[in-house]
Amino acid sequence: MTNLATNFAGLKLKNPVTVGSGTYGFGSEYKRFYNPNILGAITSKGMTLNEKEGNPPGRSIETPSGMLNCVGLQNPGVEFFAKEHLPKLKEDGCTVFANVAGKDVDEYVEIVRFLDSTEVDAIEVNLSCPNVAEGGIAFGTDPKVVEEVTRKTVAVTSKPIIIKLTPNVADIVSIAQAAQNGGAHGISLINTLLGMSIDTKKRRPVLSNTFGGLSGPAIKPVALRMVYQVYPHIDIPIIGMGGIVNSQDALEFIMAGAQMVAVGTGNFVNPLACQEIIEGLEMYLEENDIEDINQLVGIAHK
Amino acid sequence: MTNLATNFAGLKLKNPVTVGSGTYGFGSEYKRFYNPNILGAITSKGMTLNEKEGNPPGRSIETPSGMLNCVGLQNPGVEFFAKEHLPKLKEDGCTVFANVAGKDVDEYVEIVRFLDSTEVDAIEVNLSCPNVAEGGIAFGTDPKVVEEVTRKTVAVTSKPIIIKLTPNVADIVSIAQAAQNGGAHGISLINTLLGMSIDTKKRRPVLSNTFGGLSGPAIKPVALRMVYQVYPHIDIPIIGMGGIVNSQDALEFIMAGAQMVAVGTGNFVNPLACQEIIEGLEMYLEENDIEDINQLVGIAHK
Amino acid sequence: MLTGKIEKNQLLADDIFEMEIKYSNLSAKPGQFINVVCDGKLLPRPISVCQSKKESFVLVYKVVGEGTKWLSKRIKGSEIRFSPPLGRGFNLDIKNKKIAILGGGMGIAPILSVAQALDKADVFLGYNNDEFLHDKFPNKIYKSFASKGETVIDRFVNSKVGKSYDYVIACGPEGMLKALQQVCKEKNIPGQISIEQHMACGVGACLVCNCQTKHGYKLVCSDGPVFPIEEVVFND
Amino acid sequence: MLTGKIEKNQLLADDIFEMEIKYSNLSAKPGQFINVVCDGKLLPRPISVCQSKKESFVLVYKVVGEGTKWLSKRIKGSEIRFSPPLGRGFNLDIKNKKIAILGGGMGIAPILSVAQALDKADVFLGYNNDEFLHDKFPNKIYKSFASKGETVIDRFVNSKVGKSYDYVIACGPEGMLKALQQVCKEKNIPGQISIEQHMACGVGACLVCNCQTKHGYKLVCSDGPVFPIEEVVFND
Ligand SMILES: Cc1cc2nc3c(=O)[nH]c(=O)nc-3n(C[C@H](O)[C@H](O)[C@H](O)COP(=O)(O)OP(=O)(O)OC[C@H]3O[C@@H](n4cnc5c(N)ncnc54)[C@H](O)[C@@H]3O)c2cc1C
Ligand SMILES: Cc1cc2nc3c(=O)[nH]c(=O)nc-3n(C[C@H](O)[C@H](O)[C@H](O)COP(=O)(O)OP(=O)(O)OC[C@H]3O[C@@H](n4cnc5c(N)ncnc54)[C@H](O)[C@@H]3O)c2cc1C
Ligand SMILES: Cc1cc2nc3c(=O)[nH]c(=O)nc-3n(C[C@H](O)[C@H](O)[C@H](O)COP(=O)(O)O)c2cc1C
Ligand SMILES: Cc1cc2nc3c(=O)[nH]c(=O)nc-3n(C[C@H](O)[C@H](O)[C@H](O)COP(=O)(O)O)c2cc1C
Ligand code: FES
Ligand code: FES
Repeated sequence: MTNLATNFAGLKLKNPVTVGSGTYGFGSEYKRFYNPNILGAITSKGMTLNEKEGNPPGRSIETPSGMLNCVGLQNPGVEFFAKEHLPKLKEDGCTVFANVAGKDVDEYVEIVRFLDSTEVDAIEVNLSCPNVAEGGIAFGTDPKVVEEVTRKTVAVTSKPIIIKLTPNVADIVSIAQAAQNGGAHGISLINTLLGMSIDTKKRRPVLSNTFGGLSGPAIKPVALRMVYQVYPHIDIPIIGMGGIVNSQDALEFIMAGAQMVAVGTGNFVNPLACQEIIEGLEMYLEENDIEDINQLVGIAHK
Repeated sequence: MTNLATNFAGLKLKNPVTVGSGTYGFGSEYKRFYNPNILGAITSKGMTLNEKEGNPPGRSIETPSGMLNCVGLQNPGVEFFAKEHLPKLKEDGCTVFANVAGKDVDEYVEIVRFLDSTEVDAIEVNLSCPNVAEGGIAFGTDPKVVEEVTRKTVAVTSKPIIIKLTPNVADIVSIAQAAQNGGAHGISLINTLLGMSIDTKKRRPVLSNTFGGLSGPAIKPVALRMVYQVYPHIDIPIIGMGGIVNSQDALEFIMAGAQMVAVGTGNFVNPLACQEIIEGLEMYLEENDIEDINQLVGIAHK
Repeated sequence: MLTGKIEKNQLLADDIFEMEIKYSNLSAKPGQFINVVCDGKLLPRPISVCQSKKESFVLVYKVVGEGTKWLSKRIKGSEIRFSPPLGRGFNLDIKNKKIAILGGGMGIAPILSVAQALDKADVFLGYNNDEFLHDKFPNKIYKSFASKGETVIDRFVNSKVGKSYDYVIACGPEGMLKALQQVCKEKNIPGQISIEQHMACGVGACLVCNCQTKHGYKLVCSDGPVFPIEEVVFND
Repeated sequence: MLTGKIEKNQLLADDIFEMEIKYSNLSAKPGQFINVVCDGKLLPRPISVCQSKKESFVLVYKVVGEGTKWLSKRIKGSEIRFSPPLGRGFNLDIKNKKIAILGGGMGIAPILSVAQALDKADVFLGYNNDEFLHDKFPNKIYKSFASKGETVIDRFVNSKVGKSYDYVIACGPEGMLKALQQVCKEKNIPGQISIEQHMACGVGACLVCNCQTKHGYKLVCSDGPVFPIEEVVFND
């Protein structure tokens, strides 16, 4: 018998596979393909304190082996989530990571404080969304701010805090260390790279917000590099993501040092991606006579 | 009659198309496909003061819509270039941009001083190569250092200095401005993104240098975004590059604000890429009744 | 993803192909679409189910980019992968109405099955040049050709009969739907239109396919692609 | 890039295909390769020209990844794009030598044309399991099968005749070439081997395809792919 079960920041999960925030809604949309409770955890779409409308149409475009999006944090607000979505997810037996974003430190603290009284299993704090002028980019690029947000959010909850970082920085290691210093229980790497596309017929940017987040296989080499760079420098576990579409991709991230992996754009490429990745990891363990997937974490460093 | 001719940093060029340093050797390799003098300019491979061996085998791997390389600045040294390659290029009627890299500020200055006495038309100073521990990444991520290197190299030559920046930074605008403040005559955007790949069979990094530079269509959205971001904030012209494989791609960069475009990985995808891009731009102008390509530079901002 | 075998993939008109895929009981409702996997492209392509039969279904698509070009090169017998039917189709529970069904260009594909279900309705087909699918409609048909200077909206408005319709169903390019919306607003005619937007997940999870409506943003993939004609807010 | 039409694309053995491409006067020298464009993949794939005829040429390739898989699905009549012949082939100006030509696995493809030019040479073919191309060699042939526990090097070394060769030409997996190099070093036999490395430009411009030699790094695409056997330094 092989073991896919993993321990992430004190949580016992049936496997190390979750989804990228914002790519899986609140879970119900993928029910027609498989039961989301097969996942190690479900990560919710990014939520703010109050409902947010997001950006006007023109929110996405395909790029070579990737896509750009500027959804702009459209969400129903964290209270609505707690009332409408969370109970259903828990009923289905899902482990739930709530992804949150704030326009300032206070909003982060307030959302996390609110979620502390709910049934979510962990809180993923998005310091990286590049779409919203008030929040996003600024938070995740300054180690001091990262440490501050981490410290203040950790202080108001007994739930694990996972800090999700932006890759749009020169030195990801120092940012990850700042999160650890602030008391984070885990790190998510990476959010989208900031990109854009131009419509040469209209001679205008394609996206309504001009810029958008680049995701998908195109960014996998960058994401993997960041996980590999950060792994030896922190003691808290990493959720690796960026371009994972199959179990080989997931293995690369695990070998680079990811304790868990998240599938984002991969769900759009293949709605069964998560299920097939879980099966693929199981098969890999069996074929290679490895008892426990945790033996592979960071093995590429050895 | 349409006009592809352009003025770049005081140089009159027959068209705005050059090649990405390191992807075109010293020009002779592509002679079997077309005469390199059709290009607006040829950009040489990156050169150091003395010959450099580069990294051991395992220098590249394909990635989704991109490739990683860790050539590690293998080159015969700038003197050899001036003696062996440059005369041939000039004989063929090529405009030549010499791309250079140093391990410290002094080496940059020394190379540029040396090249000042040669027939090169401009010098592209690479502050971005991520492969070599001593040089590369550090230079291009700190505005102060960028300004210093620029100022010191500009001081020792009467030739235009083009500063080539790394995209592996949080704020590309401030770096570009630093180059302009230092007296640069142009900016090249972008060099490769730092990435990696893992061989899941060997459970080891694929590249001999662990990390490598990601290039090709995968990075186009990031490159385009940086050109678009920088354009309104500087007065010196930009060479845009990153994933250009056809004339549509080139047009996107021009519309974002690039005065010239460079084709790097595109040459590997299609050895005739540069030629086809020049023809494609010409056709675009004709079909759209545009007299001068320079009318399109930055038009997406309007 | 589901897998079917291509039974037919033939040129209907300029760059427009008809593909029949063998697959039992897809059971797509008129107006629903499927997400078709195109090799070499990351995201699947949304294509309306033009005809849903017991043992097969039909797509009609135009080659506009690399994904649809790839589709057009598939030969009989090769496999093709696609999602189950997605989106909300047309609401056909329209009683006692004099209905006009309008299709412009590729918008003719999604309305064929609607027209077959509502065979009393009149159908207005707007072609660019070459006609296609017209022989499949059991309805009374009015054709127009942009190449001859007449749009389907011109035809609809100019037709004497036009005056007596009290319900429209339409699919076509944005300009056509916008013009139709204007006409319907003036004449106070209700109806349903099917619209397009770039998609990723196709199931309402990623929120990239929003459109502006009178009641805020809605998702084309899961709230639509069919919306009440009066609800959609088009760009100027 | 050049364009040719596929005349034949058939399975030879397990996952190994032979593709004949109609194209006049490619004129590849034995040991040269072409860069083949594979749709959906960024970089072209280097494949040795197995046979270069007047009106066509032949590639023999193994499906190992997505590029070669795509190749294997091309049907007769479809077009294929490729570079002119690249690299330095074998130097066949070897007089008065008793030559052994060794091919292991896919390494059998590049040596066929060498063996045809040097038909006095003996040929050692190392298969995994199924044999292929063996019937095209005009030479005396010694076969070995890894599935039966004998490598081509075993066969070469164990063959009584082996002792009398004074020149080798070889292509095959790194392990085989390394073993052969050891044997040749001991017996002081010179020769040429063809090696592989991941490539990008294929013409010596990008410097990604280096290999370690006694005289420093060389480029497999333009200095090779054929090198003197004593020159290449293999990894431990
Ligand atoms: C609900 C719905 C139903 C459709 N039904 C049909 C149909 O029956 N027949 C038909 O010919 N076309 C239909 N389309 C349009 C079809 O999806 C696009 O033509 C197709 O995606 C183009 O893909 P491509 O790779 O050839 O083009 P590219 O332009 O290369 O595609 C690039 C990206 O843009 C997206 N895209 C491009 N055009 C459109 C578009 N108009 N709508 C949505 N996404 C687009 C693609 O899906 C892809 O992600 C429908 C679109 C939607 C949203
Ligand atoms: C000079 C030369 C001659 C060759 N001749 C033949 C031949 O006659 N028949 C044959 O079957 N194979 C030959 N190969 C190997 C062939 O190039 C690879 O099998 C092929 O590129 C694999 O592509 P893929 O997309 O199927 O695999 P993938 O593994 O998906 O390819 C990924 C990337 O790695 C590169 N790559 C993978 N394996 C190799 C390899 N062994 N050598 C170089 N690049 C590789 C690919 O080109 C591509 O860029 C030769 C290689 C070289 C360098
Ligand atoms: C449509 C879309 C919406 C996203 N929304 C969020 C979000 O709300 N919060 C967040 O932290 N990340 C968000 N992301 C980023 C993903 O969770 C993930 O970090 C990123 O896409 C890289 O992974 P991938 O390549 O597997 O998609 C979004 C990504 C996409 C494509
Ligand atoms: C194989 C290879 C070698 C390169 N060598 C250099 C170099 O020596 N100096 C430099 O400034 N950039 C170098 N680059 C970066 C390219 O010039 C270019 O900035 C980058 O690849 C992005 O463009 P592309 O996507 O068109 O390749 C190299 C790129 C590649 C792929
Ligand atoms: S395409 Fe994802 S929500 Fe519509
Ligand atoms: S592949 Fe570019 S130098 Fe060999």
